[in-house]
Amino acid sequence: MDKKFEPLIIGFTCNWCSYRAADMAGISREKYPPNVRLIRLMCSGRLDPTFILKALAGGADGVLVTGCHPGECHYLEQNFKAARRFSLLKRMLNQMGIEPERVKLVWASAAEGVRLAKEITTMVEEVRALGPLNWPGVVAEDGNGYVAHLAPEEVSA
Amino acid sequence: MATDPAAMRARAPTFFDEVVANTPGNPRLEMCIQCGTCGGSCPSGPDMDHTPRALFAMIEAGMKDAVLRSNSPWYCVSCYYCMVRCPQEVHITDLMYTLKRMAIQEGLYQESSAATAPEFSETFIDFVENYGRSFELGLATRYHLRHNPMGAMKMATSLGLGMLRKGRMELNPKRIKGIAQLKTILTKAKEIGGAA
Amino acid sequence: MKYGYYPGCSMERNAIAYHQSTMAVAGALDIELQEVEDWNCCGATEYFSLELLPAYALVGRNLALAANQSVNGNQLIAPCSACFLNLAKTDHYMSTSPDLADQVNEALAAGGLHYDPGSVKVRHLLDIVVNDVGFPAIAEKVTKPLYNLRVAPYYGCLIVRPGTQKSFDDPEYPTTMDTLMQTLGAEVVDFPLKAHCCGGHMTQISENVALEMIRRLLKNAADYEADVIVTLCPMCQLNLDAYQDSVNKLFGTNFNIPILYFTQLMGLAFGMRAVELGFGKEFVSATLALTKIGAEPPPKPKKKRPAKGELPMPAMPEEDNQ
Amino acid sequence: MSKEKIGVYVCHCGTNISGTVDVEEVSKWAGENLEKDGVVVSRDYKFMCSSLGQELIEADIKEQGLTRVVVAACSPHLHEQTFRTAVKRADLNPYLCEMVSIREQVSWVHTDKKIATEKSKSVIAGGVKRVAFHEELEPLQVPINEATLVVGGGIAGIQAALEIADSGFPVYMVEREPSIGGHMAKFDKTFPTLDCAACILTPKMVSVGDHPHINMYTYSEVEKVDGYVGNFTVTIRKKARYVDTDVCTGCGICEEKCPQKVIDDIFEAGLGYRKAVYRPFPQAVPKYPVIDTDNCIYFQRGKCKACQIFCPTEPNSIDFEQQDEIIEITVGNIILATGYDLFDARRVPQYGYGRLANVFTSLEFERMCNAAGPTNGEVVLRDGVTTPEAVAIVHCVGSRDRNYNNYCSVICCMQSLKFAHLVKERTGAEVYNFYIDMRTPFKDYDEFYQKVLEEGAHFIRGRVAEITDAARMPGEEGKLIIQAEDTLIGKQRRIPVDMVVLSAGLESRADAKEVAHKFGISCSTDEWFIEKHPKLDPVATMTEGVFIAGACQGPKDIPASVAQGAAAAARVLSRIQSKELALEPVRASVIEEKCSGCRICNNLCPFNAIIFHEDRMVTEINPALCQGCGTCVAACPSEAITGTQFSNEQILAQLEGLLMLDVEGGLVSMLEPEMA
Repeated sequence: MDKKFEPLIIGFTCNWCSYRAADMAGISREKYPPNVRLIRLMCSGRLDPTFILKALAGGADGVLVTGCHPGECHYLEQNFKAARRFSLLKRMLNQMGIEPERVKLVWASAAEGVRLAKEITTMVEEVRALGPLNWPGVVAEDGNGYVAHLAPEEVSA
Repeated sequence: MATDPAAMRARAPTFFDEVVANTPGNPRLEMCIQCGTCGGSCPSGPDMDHTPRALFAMIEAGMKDAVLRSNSPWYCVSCYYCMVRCPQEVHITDLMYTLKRMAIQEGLYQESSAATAPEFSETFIDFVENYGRSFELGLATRYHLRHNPMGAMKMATSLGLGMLRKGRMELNPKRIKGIAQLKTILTKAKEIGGAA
Repeated sequence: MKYGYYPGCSMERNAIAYHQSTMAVAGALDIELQEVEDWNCCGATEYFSLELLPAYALVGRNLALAANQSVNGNQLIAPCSACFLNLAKTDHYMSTSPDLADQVNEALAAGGLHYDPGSVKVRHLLDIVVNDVGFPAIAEKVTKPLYNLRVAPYYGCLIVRPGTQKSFDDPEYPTTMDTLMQTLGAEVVDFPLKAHCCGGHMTQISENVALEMIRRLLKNAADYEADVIVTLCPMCQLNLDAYQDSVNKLFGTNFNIPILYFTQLMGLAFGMRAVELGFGKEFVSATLALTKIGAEPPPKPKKKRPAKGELPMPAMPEEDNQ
Repeated sequence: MSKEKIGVYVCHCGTNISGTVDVEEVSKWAGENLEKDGVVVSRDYKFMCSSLGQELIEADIKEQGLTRVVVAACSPHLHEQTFRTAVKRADLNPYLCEMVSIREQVSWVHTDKKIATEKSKSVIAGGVKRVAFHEELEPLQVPINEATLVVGGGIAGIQAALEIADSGFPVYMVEREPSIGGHMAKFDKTFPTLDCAACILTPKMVSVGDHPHINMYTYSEVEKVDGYVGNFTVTIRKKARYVDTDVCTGCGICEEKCPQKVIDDIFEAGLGYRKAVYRPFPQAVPKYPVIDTDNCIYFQRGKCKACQIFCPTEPNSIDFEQQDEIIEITVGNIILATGYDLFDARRVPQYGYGRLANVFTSLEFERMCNAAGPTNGEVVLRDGVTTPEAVAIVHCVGSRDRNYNNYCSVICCMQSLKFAHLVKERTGAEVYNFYIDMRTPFKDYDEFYQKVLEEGAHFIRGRVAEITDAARMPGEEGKLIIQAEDTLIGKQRRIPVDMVVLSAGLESRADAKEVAHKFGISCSTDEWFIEKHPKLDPVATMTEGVFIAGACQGPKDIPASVAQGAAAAARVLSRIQSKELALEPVRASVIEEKCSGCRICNNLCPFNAIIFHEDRMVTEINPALCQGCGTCVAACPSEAITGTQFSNEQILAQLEGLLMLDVEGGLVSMLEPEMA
């Protein structure tokens, strides 16, 4: 029998809320699947949409973006900006035929370790159900073709 | 590790597990903190041999026989006071229904002091299954003749006659048109079985 | 306003008064009730004690039939609290536990039926009257106010509990029927046991246990000098009315409190004739109590100034927003 | 091939990590597979944070000339400082050290050892690739303004203010009510010692009032907070008292003469009356009254002025024209001590509060016991005369209940024991305590329980189901009946009493969320303020320069609140005395050559750190104002803005490392993407 597909998920966390939520989950020994790997930012506002594209391009099957609840941003209102960018990016990914479940935005306060663990668990299940993203297949032949038609300003890179 | 779900699933199902498995939704039985709000709220609490709280502790302790022999579930009038007041949101009333069903399956209820309750339910449902409607007169007479002729006399005399005289009781049962359909549905349901 | 209507077994006979008065009042308030075609019994509190799935399937058939009729956003009225709960509860548990829903539907399929959880909105008649019709509209219809009639509003259990769907009134201390009765001009007495249990089927299983529960309710109403107890459930009415005599015999009491349906009192206040409203079907006759209804509203009891040293009572929410 | 020489250090954390992660395997793997990324040494050690562990790192830096360090252990929020300091000791810039979490994010949350080990490898790979892009940084030094703002004049705030002021630094205290004192000022006795609250509190209140270094704004609220640690600008609204405090002598004649009696819901908890012009209580600090315009006859109907007419001062102290004042102050640190609200017992209808006259809340009862209270300390029924013969005390009202508050309110058990004692002492009545669990930890608390047992109070283990006046059997008429299961005998009991006291729980302030937002801190789901670390940093918050003390952080009794007040003060004092505070050098800056002047970033900064130079058509970022969120960095289309410690290169490099291995540890097969 073939073994079941294990999705790889990159999580971007905010230093003030969700990263601490992850700490909290650890401290309270909340179990969640090991398929997620976290990157710490100072704020969800720091999240450059191309990070998400590069994650997907680099082999991630899904990306979880987390930040402080609306109105609770450590930098007052930057998570709103993150949210706006996010919805834009989602539309773009949609047009490229990437299932919406693969990229998710979740608010988690420093106190919500349990919640974060639950969100991660559900997302892993959802993405597992979708199967591998295998990005390069989706995009143009040449190695960085995706960059060309996704994020124009990256062409130089 | 205790927190390992796999490890938890590993052990053989206990009486506790059975009770939970036979209750729809998540009854949150494991959350009981033995505060007694249920036993204090219950209108028939004084007549129960064990208060709901005590029953839950006994379930936890695996005292299957004692629990299923208890009269408590049969004294439950399903007023749901316990359920709305429970500080832990344990689905107490639902659990009482579960215990009744399990007691019947295990044939243990005769020994509870409310032994006639299941018979009442059965007689009631008997009419429902055959007519699609309940039938008070039939229910009253048939059930009481079987269980307490005195009661039957009373039904037949004071109350029963009263009901008839007031035109508040049918003489013959009503049967719904789709009784055949209903029967197939119920038979199917029975064969699928009670688990949910 | 048009609604699906699930009368339930009691309405046909033992609660005939409830049925008649409901029809009369519904007409007056232009509530159109479309009865569910060939509905069956809801299983009362009995079926769930015997078998789980058949119990849900039994109710499931009614929900399926109601959904097929699709009246006014599938709003289904049940006048009987037990029916109301069983319909609402089945819908709730089918919604919250999918495998139960699947099994119920597998059973229904055998009868060529199917029910999508959540598609029928089950509501109790009182909910419709106080929330959809509303007190102002009812006040307009009142031609013969029930001045001087002291009413104990009795809600019983299953209309406000367990509140699987967001209950429209408080599960511990409901007040909507109180307000309804005041709208009709009646004098509402405090009735602490207003949401306590009438004994349900206990009358059949352990009569004395039931009689004690009934006694508590009657005593409490009597202590507050209520002329009548008004109910919204056939089972409550039956227990308090038909067993009042047995209570008196067993406890040597002499309660004589008529047990009426709220729809009967609405009808009276709307100026309808008692016979159209099923009066006379009750065991404890309401005739005497009804003679108390006066033409003039009772004088407003004026707020007495607190006695020397008396401590103030905490303000209740409704007083707050006055 | 990286030019850096990187050392990797994997911590066992006893068995905390090594229990679920094969650390030897991980460090071996890093040594062998991350060579081309510059790893020259990789070690594992039992406790990296121990001095031996740190010395291990220092030695390698010195002997092997490491240029970068990666520590794989617990969360950086715990030990980042520790390892940076270690690195610094070895004369390497502390910011060239990167910490990755394989405890909170791996060993504690996963169970499969194989998978957890593989994940740890990827996490370390991420750290290694990231650290290569770290640059030498110096911490930002911000000067600390000596003044401190204390919000809330309850016992916690008072303690904090006095500690700071006594060491000679200025304090501003803002209190919403007309007097400081908070809840404690309402109490009669305090557990477990039973000393009188007023006797121990009022001296402290007075010294706050007189203190040369404390500037008190009562009947005032904070409107707005700007700036950041070391230099906050706080806007305060001083509500009009309609009393000129420069001339008022606090003689109290206005209060005497005022014809308008009002129920006092705040200080008397609704059990007593005050006038429309009033001082909450005789020992109020400050001593000046306020006019409550909602109830003042003059303000409502335009005539009366009794207070003004009878005011003996020259000039007259009553000033109906007085307006709110807006005051702006600058402070270096802020301590929030905003306290709690009492759970509203009316939310539990089955307990009858508000319907049944002789059901009282704990605060009402406190006032009743207080010699200066509405009954002069007599325990009587609502009629004000009858002494109860039996009293029930109900624990956990609104607490430990998913229908209301899911947490334990901490003080209720001891408070209830205190009530039991007071009832016994003052009436000799029978006392019944209904409890779920007796919780009497802390010094001398359980001894107090013993004392109350000796006094003959009854204890029934069972949560009260309902309180009713509906008599069921003889002996119940005219009484309040407590219905509960006595769980220790497994029977339902109905106990008739004359009086019921509800030990209502503690709740966060109704406006806690607003306040938290105003000061830039966060609230738990129950809306208590969140501390920086639940054990190791209980009075600091995640916002530098904002501290919390007392019940605003969670239910707390007096000793605990005082301790936190003092603790918060100590934290602030150390800040003030060091005159400067080192901040994380996380800042954004603009590379002028790259800036196209598109101005996309210009309106993104809530701290107004971004300035645009019309002349040169370029944007500049003021490092003093920048807080380092990085939103502008992410926004810049020409990558002209960079953020220290969170540059694109660093983040993308870490991403690349994290994606090196798949979940089972196989290499992620991928067309070579354009990674940094």
